[in-house]
Amino acid sequence: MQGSLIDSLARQGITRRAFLKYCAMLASMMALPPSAGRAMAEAMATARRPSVIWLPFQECTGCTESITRSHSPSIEGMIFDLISLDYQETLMAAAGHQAEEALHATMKSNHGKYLLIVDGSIPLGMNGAYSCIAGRSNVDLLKETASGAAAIVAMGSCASYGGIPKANPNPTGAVSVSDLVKDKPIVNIPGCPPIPVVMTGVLAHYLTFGALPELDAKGRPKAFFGETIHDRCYRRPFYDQGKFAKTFDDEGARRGWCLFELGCKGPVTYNACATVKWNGGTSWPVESGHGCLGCSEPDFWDGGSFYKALSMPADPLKLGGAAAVAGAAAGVAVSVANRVKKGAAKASHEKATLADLEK
Amino acid sequence: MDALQFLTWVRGPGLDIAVGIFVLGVLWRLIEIYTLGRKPDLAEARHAAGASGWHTVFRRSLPPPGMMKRSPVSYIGGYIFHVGLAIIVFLFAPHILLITNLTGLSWPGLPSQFVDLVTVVTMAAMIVVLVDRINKPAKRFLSTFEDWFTWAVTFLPVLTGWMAVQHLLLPYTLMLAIHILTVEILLIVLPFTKLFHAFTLIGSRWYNGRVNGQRGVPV
Amino acid sequence: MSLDAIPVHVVNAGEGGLSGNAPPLLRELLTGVRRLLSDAEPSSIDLTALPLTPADLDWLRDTLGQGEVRVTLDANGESSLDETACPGVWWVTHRNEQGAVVAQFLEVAFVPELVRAQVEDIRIGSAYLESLMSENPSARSTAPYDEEAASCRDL
Amino acid sequence: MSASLEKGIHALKEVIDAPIASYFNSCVHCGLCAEACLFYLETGDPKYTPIHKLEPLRRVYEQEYTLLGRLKKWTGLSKPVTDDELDQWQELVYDSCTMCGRCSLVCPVGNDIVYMVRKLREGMAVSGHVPDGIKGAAKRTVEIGGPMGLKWPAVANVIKKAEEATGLTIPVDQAGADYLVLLSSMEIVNFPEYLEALAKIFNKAGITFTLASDAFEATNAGIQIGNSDLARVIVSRIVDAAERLKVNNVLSPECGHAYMAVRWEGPNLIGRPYSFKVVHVLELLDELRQKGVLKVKDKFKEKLILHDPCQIVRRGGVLNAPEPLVQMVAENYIPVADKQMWNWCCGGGGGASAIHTEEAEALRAKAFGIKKRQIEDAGVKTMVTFCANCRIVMEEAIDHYEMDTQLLGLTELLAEHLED
Repeated sequence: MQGSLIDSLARQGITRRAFLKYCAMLASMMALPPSAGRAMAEAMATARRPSVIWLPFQECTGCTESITRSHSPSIEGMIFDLISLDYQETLMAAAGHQAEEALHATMKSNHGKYLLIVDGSIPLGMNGAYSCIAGRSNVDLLKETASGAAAIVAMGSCASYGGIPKANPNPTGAVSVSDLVKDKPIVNIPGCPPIPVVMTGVLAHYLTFGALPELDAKGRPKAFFGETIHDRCYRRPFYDQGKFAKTFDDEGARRGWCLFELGCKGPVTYNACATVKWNGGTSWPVESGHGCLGCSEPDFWDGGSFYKALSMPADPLKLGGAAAVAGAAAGVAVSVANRVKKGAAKASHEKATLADLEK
Repeated sequence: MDALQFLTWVRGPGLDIAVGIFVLGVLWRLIEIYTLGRKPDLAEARHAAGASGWHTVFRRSLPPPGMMKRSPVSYIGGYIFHVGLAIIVFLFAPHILLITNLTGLSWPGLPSQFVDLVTVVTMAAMIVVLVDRINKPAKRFLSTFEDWFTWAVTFLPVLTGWMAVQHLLLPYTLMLAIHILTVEILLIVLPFTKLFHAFTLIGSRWYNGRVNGQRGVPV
Repeated sequence: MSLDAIPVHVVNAGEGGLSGNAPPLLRELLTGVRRLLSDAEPSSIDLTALPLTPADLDWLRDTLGQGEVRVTLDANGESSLDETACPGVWWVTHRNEQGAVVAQFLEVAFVPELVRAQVEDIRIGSAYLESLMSENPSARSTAPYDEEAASCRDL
Repeated sequence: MSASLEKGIHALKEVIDAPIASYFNSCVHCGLCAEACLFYLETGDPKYTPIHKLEPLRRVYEQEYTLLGRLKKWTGLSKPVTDDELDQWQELVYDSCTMCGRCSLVCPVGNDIVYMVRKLREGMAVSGHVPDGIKGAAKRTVEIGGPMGLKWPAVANVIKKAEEATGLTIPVDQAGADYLVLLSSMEIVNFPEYLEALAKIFNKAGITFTLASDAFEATNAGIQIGNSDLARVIVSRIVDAAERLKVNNVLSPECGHAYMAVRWEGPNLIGRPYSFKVVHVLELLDELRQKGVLKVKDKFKEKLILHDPCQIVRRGGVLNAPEPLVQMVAENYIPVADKQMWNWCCGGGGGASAIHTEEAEALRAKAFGIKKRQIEDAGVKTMVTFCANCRIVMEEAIDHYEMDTQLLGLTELLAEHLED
């Protein structure tokens, strides 16, 4: 399905003006200057649509659903059409050998130019036997496809950091894309699932400027993952005033106070949920009364209970009892030894005489 | 090991170990010290008002006449950072939260901006007292490695705590983890260094007051 | 119980006072307007990207005042493009389907870019006009951008 | 059987107790005890910081009575106390410490430093590290009867002269008297007027008293050296005499450490409470004053200040008796800033005055600086006190600085102005 985006958009009933408005909003959200908005509009409208390969590995299709917005098609969904999604098992009509051929055809024809989107973690256990497509392990498939990719987008926490499959005890030996592929530019879009607009923002940026956006230390686009949820949270004033909800339905919770005490991981999680929100700006976890789980951070699943406050120690008095007994025992042992020594010294006391004063 | 795992370890097993060693150390040392015993004083006591162990335990917190003039830095600096530490630990909202989680006791805290100010003043006082320890001949002469070490072990938690709250230098996750780590070091070190004066001070002042009170001198 | 049932009175930290970042914008607008007059070059300021508190925005809105033209654009949520008291300076506010403000700009131009009809849209509009004039009713499409019709075409 | 390091350590192991353990664990090295010690203040030498004087005792405590200390000793981290270290410390524990106790009142964590100096001296004594002066005094007291080697005939002669001067009889070995009067050698030799004053006052007050031919000496060099065995021998003489003569009270004379020895350390030395009371002459005079028995016919005119001897006032607890007595007999008594339990030491107590090495005397002269300033600030020509040793030490220092300050004993002053 070739041809420029603007033709297909028009057929979807999206006017050029609507598209321009969307680009302006996207540029503003990515903290790009307004002029970039217009540049994005031109670039995306006329750009030859890059070929994209979507490789699903150990994933739950949550990311696909979140990105393709299957429940409410909108501009973002259309933008997603902007790319010629040549291989996406869930969405493509073809299956079996036909699908494989489409994949290899795309890889051959667009070698070095296509964008590879990886969804899900890659199991290394039993040398990759945990997850295979057409008899070939994910590891091989990834390596082969990555070699010809211009850039790789790790979609969701699984692809970015290993996510839930990698959680303790990690039976399948799951790893993230960046653990395997070292020689290609990789952008991680963590989140379980990730925020749709982040995906389209990265694609728009890639199309307009032909490069991946600026990334942070963990390979995430700074425009969306530069700040912690806590710093952007609308309940932050309550945190500063020490107003905390104690239980999920107490007076504090009803008043919309801070959920710090209920285990919110906002302070340690970098993501854009607090500003961009979910489901088309309807709400986001904290606004709906539940603490942030920190799903865009590595190994969030093993970061301690979701309902234990960050500054709260897990169970510091666990060793307390044993320590008290051991301490008392050590103390008593030394005191007995001291008494014996002092008693012996007193017993062997020789009455001092004047002679004892002379050397 | 990234910041969140480090924080989880420090909050979890790290703190368990630290609190364990702290409890073990305190009990061991208290028993080791106070079971050495004391011979009763057979001399006939002189009864004078205000001359008893417990009076001294509280009175000795005030500067004796004329001493404030001789070394104001020790006294004023000392009061400020001790009171400051108390305010930070017991009247700062997240700390009260911590204590409530452990003991169930809860009380209102001070506004966090005020505690921030107190923290800065406390750190300033500690630095002044450190400089005094370097400059004053008697103090410097007495100082061993333990004095500089215990100063650092007490100063770091305050600094890192303040930096965590102010989001300075390092991301909050890492700084909070470092803060908790420095607190753990303080807990582990306390019973085995001069910081144990926090506990033995009561005993020492009581003995001093008792011995002199027997002779009718309200020290 | 819907979300807005929660009696939340959000005390935004910056609500109290002005952050002082608004006044310098007037100077930037002035240079923009001069450039518009001298070399007919439009420009715009992205307000959401600037650290402006709600109080700043209100101050700005009161200062710039109300012009004669108010444009409402219904495309993917409502947008309003109002002329301020200073002709050529337009206050553009975009909202999404839920009505939440997603972007705000101060555009210095003869006419805001979005108000101008776009060439592609006009071309599609002309096709629609032709269909109106054709005889048989079935060929007449009901609207230039018929949502349902579009979605049934192949993706 | 000579002194040795082992005996010294052994003695320390006997005396280390819970207070000492608590003190060493509380010390935060804040240096405030130095700010209260006249030897540090006048010399500015940090080695005179009181807590530093206890370093050997601290190491013995740590190595013998704490688990970590034992480990440190076995691993060589903590060096055991050596003989020449004790030798080095002799100057700190004796020459530059009069056991005046001011540091104990000032320590913010409540360490009773003078209590620990007293214990450390137990170890110093039997390890042979005691200044010769005090050693000689102890030898003479144990063998002959008093630090100056006085025997009873010398005392009898002073009694005879006192009887001639006052025309009153001074009973000796009189059973059943109210008070057994003790004298310090200093008074017998330098201030015999003290006995006459006592005779007059007792006569006026109608109190029966006696001396004991076998227990006339109040001082206790054993306490000054810091050897409890010798101190027990010395103080037992007084206890036996008092119990033999069945007196109700023993009167401790105008001498500092004598009061500490008899009143406060005595019972603990002999291991049982006394069957009689011990009263300091000032306490008795104050009692008589309150009863109105003690009246003066005229008053001492010139300006004077009062020196409160440390062992009697700060450490002995005779806090409030002296001042009213002085106010009764002196026209314009000027109270000094640091008085009663906050007074400054004369620099010679705790046996220090018996050390006649050059350095010790120079040190004492320097330490007197603080007392000199008190006198000069008050602008007085006369100072009254009630400890013979203080008077001797300060008179020497006054000559050293060529000051024209006159020193008076409070009891004699009262006697001179007593109503006939």
